[in-house]
Amino acid sequence: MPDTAAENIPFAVRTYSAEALSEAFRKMLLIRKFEEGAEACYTRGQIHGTMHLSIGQEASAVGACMGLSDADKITSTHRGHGHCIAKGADVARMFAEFFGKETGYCKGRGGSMHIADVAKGNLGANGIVGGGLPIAVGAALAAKRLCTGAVTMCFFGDGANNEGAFHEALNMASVWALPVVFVCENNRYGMSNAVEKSTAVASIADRAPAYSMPGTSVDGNDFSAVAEAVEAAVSSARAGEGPSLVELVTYRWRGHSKSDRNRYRSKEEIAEWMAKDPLAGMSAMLLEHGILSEGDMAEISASVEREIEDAIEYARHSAGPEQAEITRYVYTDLAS
Amino acid sequence: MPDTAAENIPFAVRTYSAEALSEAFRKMLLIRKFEEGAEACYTRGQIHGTMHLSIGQEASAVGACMGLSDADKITSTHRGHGHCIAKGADVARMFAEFFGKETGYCKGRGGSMHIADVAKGNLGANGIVGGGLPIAVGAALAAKRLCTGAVTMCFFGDGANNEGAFHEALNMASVWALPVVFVCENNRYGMSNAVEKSTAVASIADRAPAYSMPGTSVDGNDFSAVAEAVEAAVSSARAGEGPSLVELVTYRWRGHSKSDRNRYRSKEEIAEWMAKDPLAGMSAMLLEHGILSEGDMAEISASVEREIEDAIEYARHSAGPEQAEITRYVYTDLAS
Amino acid sequence: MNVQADAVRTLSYAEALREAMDIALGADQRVVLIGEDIGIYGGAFQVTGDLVEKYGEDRVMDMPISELGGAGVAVGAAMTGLRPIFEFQFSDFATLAMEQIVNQAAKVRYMLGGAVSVPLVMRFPAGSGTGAAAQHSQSLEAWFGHVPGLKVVQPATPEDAKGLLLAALEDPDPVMIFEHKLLYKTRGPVPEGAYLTPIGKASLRREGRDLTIVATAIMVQKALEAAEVLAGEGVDAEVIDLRTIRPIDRETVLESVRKTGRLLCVYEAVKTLGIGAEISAMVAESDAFDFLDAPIVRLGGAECPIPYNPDLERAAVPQVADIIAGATDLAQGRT
Amino acid sequence: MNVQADAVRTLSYAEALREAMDIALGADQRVVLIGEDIGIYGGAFQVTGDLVEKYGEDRVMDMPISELGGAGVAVGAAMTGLRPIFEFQFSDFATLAMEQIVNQAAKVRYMLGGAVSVPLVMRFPAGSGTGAAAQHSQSLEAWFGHVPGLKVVQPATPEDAKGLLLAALEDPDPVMIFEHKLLYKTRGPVPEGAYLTPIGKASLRREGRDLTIVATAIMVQKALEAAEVLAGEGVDAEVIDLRTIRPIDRETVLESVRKTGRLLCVYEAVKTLGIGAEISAMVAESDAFDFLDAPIVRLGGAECPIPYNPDLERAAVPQVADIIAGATDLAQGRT
Ligand SMILES: Cc1ncc(C[n+]2csc(CCOP(=O)(O)OP(=O)(O)O)c2C)c(N)n1
Ligand SMILES: Cc1ncc(C[n+]2csc(CCOP(=O)(O)OP(=O)(O)O)c2C)c(N)n1
Ligand SMILES: [Mg+2]
Ligand SMILES: [Mg+2]
Repeated sequence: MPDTAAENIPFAVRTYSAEALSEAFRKMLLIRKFEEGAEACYTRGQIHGTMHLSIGQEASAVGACMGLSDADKITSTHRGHGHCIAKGADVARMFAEFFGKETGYCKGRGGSMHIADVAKGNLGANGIVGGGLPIAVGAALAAKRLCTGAVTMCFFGDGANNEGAFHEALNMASVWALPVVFVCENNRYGMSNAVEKSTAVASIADRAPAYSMPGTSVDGNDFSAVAEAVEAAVSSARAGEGPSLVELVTYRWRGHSKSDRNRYRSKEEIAEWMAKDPLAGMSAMLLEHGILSEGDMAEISASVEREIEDAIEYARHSAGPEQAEITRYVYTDLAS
Repeated sequence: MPDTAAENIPFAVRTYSAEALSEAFRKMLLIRKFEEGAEACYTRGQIHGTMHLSIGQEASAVGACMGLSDADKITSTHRGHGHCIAKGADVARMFAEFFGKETGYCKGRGGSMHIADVAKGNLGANGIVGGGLPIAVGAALAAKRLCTGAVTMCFFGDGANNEGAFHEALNMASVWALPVVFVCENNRYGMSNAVEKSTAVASIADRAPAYSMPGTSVDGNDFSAVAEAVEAAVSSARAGEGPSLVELVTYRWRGHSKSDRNRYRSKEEIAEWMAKDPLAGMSAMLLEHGILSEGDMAEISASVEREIEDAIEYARHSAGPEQAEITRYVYTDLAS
Repeated sequence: MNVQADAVRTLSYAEALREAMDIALGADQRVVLIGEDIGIYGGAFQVTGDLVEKYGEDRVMDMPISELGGAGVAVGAAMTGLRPIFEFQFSDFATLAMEQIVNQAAKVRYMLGGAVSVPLVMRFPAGSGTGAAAQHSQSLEAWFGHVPGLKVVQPATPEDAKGLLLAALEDPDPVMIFEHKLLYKTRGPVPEGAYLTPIGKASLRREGRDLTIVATAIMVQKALEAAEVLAGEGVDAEVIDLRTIRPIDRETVLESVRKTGRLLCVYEAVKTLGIGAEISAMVAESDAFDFLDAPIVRLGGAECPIPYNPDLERAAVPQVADIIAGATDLAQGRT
Repeated sequence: MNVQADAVRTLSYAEALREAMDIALGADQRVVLIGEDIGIYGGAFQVTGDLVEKYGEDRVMDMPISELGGAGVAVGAAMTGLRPIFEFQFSDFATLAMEQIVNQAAKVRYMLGGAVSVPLVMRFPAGSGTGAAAQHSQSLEAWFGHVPGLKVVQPATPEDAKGLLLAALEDPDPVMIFEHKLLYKTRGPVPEGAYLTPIGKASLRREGRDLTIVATAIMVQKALEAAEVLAGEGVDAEVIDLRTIRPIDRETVLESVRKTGRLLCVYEAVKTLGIGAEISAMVAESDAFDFLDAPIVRLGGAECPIPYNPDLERAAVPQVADIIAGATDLAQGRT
């Protein structure tokens, strides 16, 4: 459709190459299939502990990371599988971590809540709600002092925005004009607590003026809207103009964790949000603008499924840590 | 001047009886003389430890408490002598506390940083910046649940507004619509750190929208302006309309504590603010509106000076605690 | 409150805690529960369960994720007339509220010369074993044992969970209850109605002549299991459930050590500076020192964060086999 | 960094710390100081002094009053290439930052299987004696001794203050330095230039035959004073300056106890669960147990918050006379 006015073409289509868009689609699908695979392994008892799935939030993770390179950092959350994949992680090493194996990203010591990929700039998920907020500011401070040009993106949830750490982190980032982007994934609930009951403000982005930083709120299920809003914040951070707060309104399809009975929300509400599936939106956009065909997508989908299967196999067949090494990595081994 | 239009008469003169205004003047003067007395005792080595004087902030303490009764609570700060006196404390027991005596408000265990007067509703100064913020919210919660009708007023400084406790406290007070008034005494510095360097917002009151509560900023050295702004907040809290944030812009004449060399601000700045003496403003208003004569004021001043002298004598001659009682009051004595 | 116990039935540890809160909410309008997801969700470990349905959201309050502020709210409410029971979703999150717990709740009574008190109950799901890794599995109770002004209990049975919670509510000072997560589903006899398990009193769970095992929380169950095996091997272990970390029941421990001459302390927390250090030091500086026939042995957690991998996680804290081995060595040690 | 010491002169403890930071700031662009009022004010205890004039506000950063956030910033910066030295204005305010210190700084290396490290130095003015009352006078170091992943030192002399700070900066893991406020103005010889005092090594400050005193921080000076008096009374005390709380120098302590057969632990923190508990337990479970001729005695702080009244404040922590009395009793105790 070469005649369409530019303003009718979504930001993402206007901005990114077909390769980049195809890769973004693949990553979104990879996250979805990864989470489904993890859920299945968990249900089969192959993974222990707990697990916070991000199904329904794929556009937010992938869209937000579009403007980042491996040199840029992210801090992630307990619901961090999507961020990790969006930042370029290898799903085989992720599964290996969930299986508690030595080949995992954390050598089996961290599990889902601490999944990280430092080489790609992911400083780690965090078991503490809000724990990553000041750490992100610190990474941005280091980037500024060391003149690396890197930007740090800090993911956090609507629940985390009521932690004191949120306030302190945003305030410091602003007074020091640091290159950090605060990305709030507002999925309407902190565990069972609805935003309306926990948060004294209609939109999390409305808290940005309290830190004299730009605040925007967009549909977190719309890949292009996410990318547009976050790219702007990343550019401004990179240009030395300081931090921004971007709210991505989205929804988690699954319960908070594996023990959630979903008593705090209705089936209708869940169904309503499932109808706004970010993957469906992404596919439709790519089809409409001729970036990918149905056939391309089927091919990607098949390859993603194979990747997940192989990853699970890799994880299953990897070795676990030696018990004798239980205290290894507590301190840096000064001898080595 | 019976012909003056009502709008030209200050709120305080319109609202309070002559007795109440005279008492307010007396309290402001009492605070000033108390602080000067405490400073002198400290310099003479009669008081040990440290001490944070509120000279220059008398209008803010007394004006803010105008709408409170003994049933209402306050939480105070390290710079809390003024709040304590404004809430009705006996300066003799305050001095006794500073002298570490058994007759002191804290039986000599707390000193200046923990001065309290629970009978009058002062739940205590606090050595932890921001420590009183959530405690005030808790007192407001108790008042609401127990239907006492009491309001809690939470004093805190501009420095404290960057603590996470500020954020958490204001958010909870708002979502639970509690009867609490947050009074920020913005004296331009948190110790040596200027508001402009520490706080990512021009006026602390601008943070109120982040908690969907009213925020106002007034001249904290103008007794009437303080009383007007805070009375409104108190009424709204008492009417069940939830919390407010009131910023009182003021200045401390003395250093942060006794060890301050004032290197972070200029002599000119200090002189400028001393010219805005809240006591002078109060006197002028009372004279202008015929509430008190020069003679009345001289009399009050003489009686205040006597009160301070007597208080210091009382403190000096009181007995200190027994060493054997060092662990008394750690736990409630269940035997007694 | 009726302090007489009636009939006996079996409840889980979580149910026993809930029953205590139910009794308290029913008996005293000043009692409120405050915590994250304790309402409709029923608590992360289903301890509050359906109490919100019975008492409403004003008495069973879901709070924002604001541990420091929430704890402070509980402190302020306790100072001014309420009787809050504050639930930390995991004891690890106490790290966010140390200011209010340690500087305010523990000290305000003292700092104000007795003019106020803080009748606050705090509940802490604690310990490892759920695969939740380093930030959700800590045993931090020893920190609070070091803080005058606090009382700290670690119930090991459903009966004590209920009785200590009710005792904490009767106490005028702040009481912290550390509840081991793996105990929540364990069952045991629990008297009906209200009764108080005394704070500051240890419980002699098993008499024995050869050595004294002082254990806390879930280690009590493990020590009792170990003691059965040891009995078969000719080692007669006395097992003391410490129950209270602060104040410690000195006399019960010393009396046992005077009798057996050998002491093994078992606890899940990191060994260094865990409660076993205090028990050991308390005995070593007492007259019971003269009765010691062998070094005092501590079995505590490994010197590492709790690892995610399940085998490592198990290896990070004492297990029944470790207690058996430790006790056997100790019993055979020099006299 | 040149690890050779040059000439020797006298500096105060605060000056020695400042000199260490000056050397570090000069030698390594990655070093930054972060804290409250450490710039133009020079620090609440004048430790940073005029360093901001020499290195500018980008290297010596005043931060908002945000201890949790500030500590987290330091953690994040340390993870990504800076070498921050973070000053808590009073060690009591660590209560606001326990989350970042304990859940993040201490554990992230382990949780990530060694993929990152946190070369972070934290400084804590600690202890009582300044009349600042309960919330500004605590000795909380034992808490951190209980946390794997942290290293904790307590320099007792100007020389060690400088050497341990420089060693902390060379260390790839988080190191906490507890500085007793009453030591800041004490003077002593301090070598010029850069040198490292090893973390994890105690220092034998005085040799003696009759009993071993293990002391920390300011108690080292008090113990040495007491030892002089004791010598006049015929009691020959050995004095060990523990210097590091985590990891403890086990061998130096055990060796001394094997020699003297008597142990007195002296520390300012609240007695229960203070470092003396660990020292005592460590000895009581070691082979040195067999060399003990008397119970192990601990002299720690009173079981109360630090009171404001100066007489009570003094009575709340061990004084020289208490050490003399304790040592005399111990030396005379049964053999
Ligand atoms: C400090 C802290 N408090 C509580 C928890 C328990 N918890 C884990 S996730 C969560 C909800 C977080 O909500 P939000 O930030 O909105 O993230 P979401 O789960 O919705 O992605 C809670 C309460 C925690 N891990 N850390
Ligand atoms: C949590 C905490 N951090 C730091 C301090 C040290 N301190 C005491 S008062 C103060 C400044 C407080 O500033 P502000 O809130 O503006 O009150 P002001 O002193 O100006 O009245 C600081 C940094 C403290 N007491 N508590
Ligand atoms: Mg959420
Ligand atoms: Mg101020």
